Amino acid sequence: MTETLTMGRAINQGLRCALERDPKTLLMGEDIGRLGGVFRVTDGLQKDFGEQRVIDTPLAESSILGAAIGLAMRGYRPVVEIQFDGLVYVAFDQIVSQLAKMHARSAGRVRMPVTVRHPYGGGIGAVEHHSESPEAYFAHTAGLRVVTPSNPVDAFHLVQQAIASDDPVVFLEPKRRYWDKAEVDVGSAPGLPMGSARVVRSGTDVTLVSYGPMVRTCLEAAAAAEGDGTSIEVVDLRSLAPLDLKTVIDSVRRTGRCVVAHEASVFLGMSAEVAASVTEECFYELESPVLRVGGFHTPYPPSRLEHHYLPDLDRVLDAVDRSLAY
Amino acid sequence: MTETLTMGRAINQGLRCALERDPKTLLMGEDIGRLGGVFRVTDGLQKDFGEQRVIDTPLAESSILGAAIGLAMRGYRPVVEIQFDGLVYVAFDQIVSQLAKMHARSAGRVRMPVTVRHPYGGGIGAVEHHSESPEAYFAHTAGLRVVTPSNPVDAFHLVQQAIASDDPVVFLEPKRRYWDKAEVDVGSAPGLPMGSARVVRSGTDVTLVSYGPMVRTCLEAAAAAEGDGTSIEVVDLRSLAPLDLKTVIDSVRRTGRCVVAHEASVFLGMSAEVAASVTEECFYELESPVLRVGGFHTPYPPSRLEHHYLPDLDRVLDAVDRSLAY
Amino acid sequence: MAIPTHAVDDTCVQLLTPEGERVANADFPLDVSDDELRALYRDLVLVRRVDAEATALQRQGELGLWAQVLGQEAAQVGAGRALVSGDMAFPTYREHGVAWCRGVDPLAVLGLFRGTTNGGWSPEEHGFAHYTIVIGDQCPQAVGYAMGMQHDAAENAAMVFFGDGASSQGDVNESFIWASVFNAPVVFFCQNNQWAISEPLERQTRIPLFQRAWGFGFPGVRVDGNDVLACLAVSRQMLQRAREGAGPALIEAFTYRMGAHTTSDDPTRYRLDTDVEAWRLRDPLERVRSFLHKQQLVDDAFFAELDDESEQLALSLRDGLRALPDPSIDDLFANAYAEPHSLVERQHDEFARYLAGFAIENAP
Amino acid sequence: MAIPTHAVDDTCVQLLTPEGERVANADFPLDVSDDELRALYRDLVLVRRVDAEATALQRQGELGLWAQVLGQEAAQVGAGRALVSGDMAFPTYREHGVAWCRGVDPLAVLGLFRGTTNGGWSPEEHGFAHYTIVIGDQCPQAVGYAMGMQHDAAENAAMVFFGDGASSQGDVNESFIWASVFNAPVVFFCQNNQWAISEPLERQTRIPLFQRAWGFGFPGVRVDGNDVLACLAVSRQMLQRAREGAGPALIEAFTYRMGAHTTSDDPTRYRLDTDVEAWRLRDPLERVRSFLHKQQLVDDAFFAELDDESEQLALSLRDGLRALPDPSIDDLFANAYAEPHSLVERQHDEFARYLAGFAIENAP
Ligand SMILES: Cc1ncc(C[n+]2csc(CCOP(=O)(O)OP(=O)(O)O)c2C)c(N)n1
Ligand SMILES: Cc1ncc(C[n+]2csc(CCOP(=O)(O)OP(=O)(O)O)c2C)c(N)n1
Ligand SMILES: [Mg+2]
Ligand SMILES: [Mg+2]
Repeated sequence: MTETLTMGRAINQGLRCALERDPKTLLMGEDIGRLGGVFRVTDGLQKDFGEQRVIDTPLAESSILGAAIGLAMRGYRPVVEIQFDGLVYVAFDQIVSQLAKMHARSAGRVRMPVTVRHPYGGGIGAVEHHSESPEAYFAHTAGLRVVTPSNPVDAFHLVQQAIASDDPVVFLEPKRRYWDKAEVDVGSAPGLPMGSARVVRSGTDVTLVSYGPMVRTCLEAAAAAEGDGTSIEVVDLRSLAPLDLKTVIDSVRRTGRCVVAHEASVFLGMSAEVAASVTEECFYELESPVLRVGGFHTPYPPSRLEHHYLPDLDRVLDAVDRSLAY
Repeated sequence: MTETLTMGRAINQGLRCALERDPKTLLMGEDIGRLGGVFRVTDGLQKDFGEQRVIDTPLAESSILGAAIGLAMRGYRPVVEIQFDGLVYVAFDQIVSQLAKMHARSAGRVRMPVTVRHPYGGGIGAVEHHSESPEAYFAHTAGLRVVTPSNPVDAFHLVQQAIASDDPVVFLEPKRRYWDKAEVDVGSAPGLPMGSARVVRSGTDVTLVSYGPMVRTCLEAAAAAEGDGTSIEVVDLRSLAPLDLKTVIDSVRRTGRCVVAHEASVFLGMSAEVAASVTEECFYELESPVLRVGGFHTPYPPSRLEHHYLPDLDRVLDAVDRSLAY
Repeated sequence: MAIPTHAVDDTCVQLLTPEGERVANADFPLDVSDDELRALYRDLVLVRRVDAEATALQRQGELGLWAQVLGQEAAQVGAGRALVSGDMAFPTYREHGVAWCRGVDPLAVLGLFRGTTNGGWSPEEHGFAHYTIVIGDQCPQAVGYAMGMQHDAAENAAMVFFGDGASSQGDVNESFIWASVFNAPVVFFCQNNQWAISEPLERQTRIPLFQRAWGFGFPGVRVDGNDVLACLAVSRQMLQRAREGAGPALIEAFTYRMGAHTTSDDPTRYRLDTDVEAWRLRDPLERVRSFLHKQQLVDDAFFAELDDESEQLALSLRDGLRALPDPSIDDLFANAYAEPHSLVERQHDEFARYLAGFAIENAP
Repeated sequence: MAIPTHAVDDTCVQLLTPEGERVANADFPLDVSDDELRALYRDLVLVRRVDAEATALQRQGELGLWAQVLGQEAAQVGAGRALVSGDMAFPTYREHGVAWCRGVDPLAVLGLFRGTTNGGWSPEEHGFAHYTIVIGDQCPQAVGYAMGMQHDAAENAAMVFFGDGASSQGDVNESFIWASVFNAPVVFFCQNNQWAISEPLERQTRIPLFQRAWGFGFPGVRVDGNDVLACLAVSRQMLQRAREGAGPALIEAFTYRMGAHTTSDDPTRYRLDTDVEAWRLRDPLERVRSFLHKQQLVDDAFFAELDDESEQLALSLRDGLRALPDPSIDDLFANAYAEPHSLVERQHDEFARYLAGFAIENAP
């Protein structure tokens, strides 16, 4: 059952499996029906599952979340799409005050098996608000889980795991990797539980931690560094909340050095948390401080400047070099 | 001109000075007029400055921010109150997508001298959504500044500095310290610029970093530790974005140890950023990893449990002890 | 930025005058038995008693806060008794009367204000969602729930409560759109008590609130919110309409908040005693009492028994409240997520160890 | 969750028929000189030309994206020309026609879609705020700005543009409330082009959109959005009303999006070509052209000159666009904050050093 799928198609297949598996699973969002979503991630699903299960909603994100919460209370398992990263803030209150808190509020009586999907990150030459990386907001929010795939295989499995979870999961899709291809065995079981990280390349000199869109950049950096005789181990976090610290720490204990890379502003970005907890756990093993590579503390720039804003292979390697130079 | 003021009154006086100084300064919010705000922070201001300058708004936080942005474009200097921490998420989009980005978007043509004030933190036995600590969301957001006073004197000056700033400033008021008193010289100039931290107690063994409501707790912890022969230096951050790293680092260089305490979830809380950057800057000086004390990764509990959720003197000292034991 | 004044149109559906006279309304006929009438009165009295008792308990320091329902009992009992099994109510933080009608233990409600819980009952079991404190958030949720009912082909409806102040929230207005576009079986029940804390109605609208519905394409009705019969009749009809697939409706129950916003509030700062006095003449209980009396549907024994029941209830609340167990830290960790969560587990372990450390330190 | 169908009420203010016949409307008289008529036609032609050129430039890879205004020129020129100096317009991302009327260099607009800027003009100088991409966010801002005008006792008004889809956003509805409650001098101009990307109007409302205003207590008017004269007349009147203190109004310009949502969109997935064809017969330019012709207000030279001007404009756009400088990283750091910011300064320094490192590495 192996197929060559882009990440976009892999998510599409994952959604299809979820819709087939559980009649309580519903999709909601703007333009997800006939159009199949602006990135075609829901392509064909309304045709096959009907307008009752793949629902085009009014243009109101706060209510998309609110309605999903109500549907979840009614026993449904809603999967909502927010069209772009920068549009999710409109729904922030329903996510933070309601979705994340309902299970605790009700002392476990009310479950919120809601998946919030949206593309994130830059690099596609988009207009303002279409290249944001809001993951830290969600990861900081108790009550939510946050996952993000870096490749089609993980995308296929993770989206299904997110939907199957009885907790609310923010599923972040690295939009500039939607077109990355891989062989996906759509019949296979997921290789790892949803909350785990994965060592995607082994190495001995430094641990390079990343997730989502930056994993490929990090792998490319590792490949380039190999030529210079530097052996980089790359860890794909996959789950941002909770973090699979064990996998990261095991790696850092081996390499003694750690660099974390992401697109979001480093100030209070995921790398701050990774740095703080890795340092706490590996204080005596670290040969150099955990270094962070990421976005600047400026609003995302106009797209003609994004190549400077987004950490690229060179900036990642610069940090690796600085780490090694300690 | 020295008066004994509670923090609430000190902010009130600061607002009064700002209204007197600049006719373009406006106050907007729910119940800030006749009622003087639910904590009476705006008490008497509508009476003295009129309904045109101290404006009770419809119950719609997103529009409070939106209207403030429009007024700022028109040359006003709006100071908005959000009644409680947990209600600010409704306005999150206008804050993150508009307020924070307008200056960059307009290449500096449009300034956003907007102050967003709201009480935050727990400890007053409040109902759900009334004890939140959302500072990390704002601090992570490029384009915003975030400040918070820990005492009446700072409160009086900081609120005026926030209003005078041509950047948007989130001014967080530690609600359980509203009733703390101090002598405030309402005629004096601020002792420090808005962006700076302050060593509020000198010590030699460990640097204890905090802000807002937890500063008093940390000072109490330091006093208690003195008896046991431990000398704690306490740093009040005052500004959460940007951080005055220099003051923190200077202190850590001296003590070699650092503990950071706040109410918010430690996971991606301010302490993660402090830990990550202090470690990067003081890697060779640190005798132990930066330790973090803060809220658990659970929604804020019902108030009968908040004494367990909020880090208290004992939990702070426990972290100090662990830091010293390394 | 002066606010234009406007005359409030206060024509509204009324079936029982403040003087206790039954009046007919062709649009909203109400068939109600004597037993039902007595039961409604009992509800009103007991809801008021719960409210008074909670207010007193707050003053004694047993509750952190209390949001009084005083004056709004008829609106809530009328609406609450119009709901049937399988319907779902979505309250704000003041729907103690609806909670009562839905069979929620008043103690569970008091627990919220004591701080022993943020929830406290099963929404499913009672057809009564949790109190919602962030103004308006419950409205899109109610629509979603109603969409689920529609999807299930259930002949039920959702009813969502909110205040005059809440009518200004984006989420509330979005929910009007969704309800209309999806023709969802949801009834919007707005208790216009004329104040949002210190802000008068004029700060939220310049036309009567029920007319808001006109802008969204579904019916809006104003009902005398101090008239339990009118509230019952209008709610029944609108709920039935929704259950039958005719879509949403907005009911504005025109009433008055006789108490403070909450026990933390000081209404003398912003409103006149004379206003409160004027509304006291329209008390929701008095008119039913006087009607029952005039119609000779009750005797002294009825009132005596009700007094007794009310005393018992108050007593059980006082005792029950003090006996309410504090929540446990273990529950806090256990309930954050439905499934295992490595970070929360680690924090739980660490905190347990930390607490155990004290135990050891304090050991003899 | 089936959606009820409803008949769209399409009665609306019209002053010029699709056939180019002038019709009278007692409520919205319009006094317009021959010069003005010619100027309006010129606006329409040049706005269309900018749009066509930008679409072509996007196809050539010079723009990342383009949101076509095709079909909505009359709505925008009518509204845009009703604005006077001191008024302030708050656009979405598609108001190229309004931008034109406000004297914004079309190149500045193209820069947004090329990615050289997120702003590109001075709102104050042009009375034209920046494009707003998050749907609806500009509406409360416009109300705030209008409150400022009121505060300044300026005899001006704000006009805020949004789409049919946007009418579902909470912020848009909140802005109706604020405008009404504060009686703010703001005119809401909704271009109902019947689509929000792939979603038809029925997904946002089940009654005509101009009626939304009825729920908020101010006037709502539907105007033929393809009739520049009607749009001008209605906008003028509503703006003047607002300037004089009579408060807000909602104008629904009923029109049709002839193009794709943006150049990234594929409308064949969700709509019928025949719909587009039907609307082509109501083209906003044709009817003015035919009117000018019939009335002999223009001659061939007029059209020839306009063709020339249009060519020149296109040429200057093409050349200008390619010459637009890319933004600089220094600007990025410099513009994040108005005042010095230690973190941004540090990052700027570090990045400059990092870049300098390459220069050294690459030095001969
Ligand atoms: C989003 C939000 N903003 C503000 C508040 C604070 N607040 C609590 S109740 C209230 C007034 C509500 O008025 P209304 O909707 O009329 O209900 P009532 O209290 O009169 O029953 C306010 C402003 C809140 N809880 N949520
Ligand atoms: C809050 C928000 N949600 C979603 C989007 C994505 N989006 C961009 S345009 C659009 C449709 C807007 O439709 P309408 O308001 O009718 O304006 P039109 O494009 O037809 O001019 C959508 C959904 C957005 N930009 N902002
Ligand atoms: Mg009210
Ligand atoms: Mg549209």
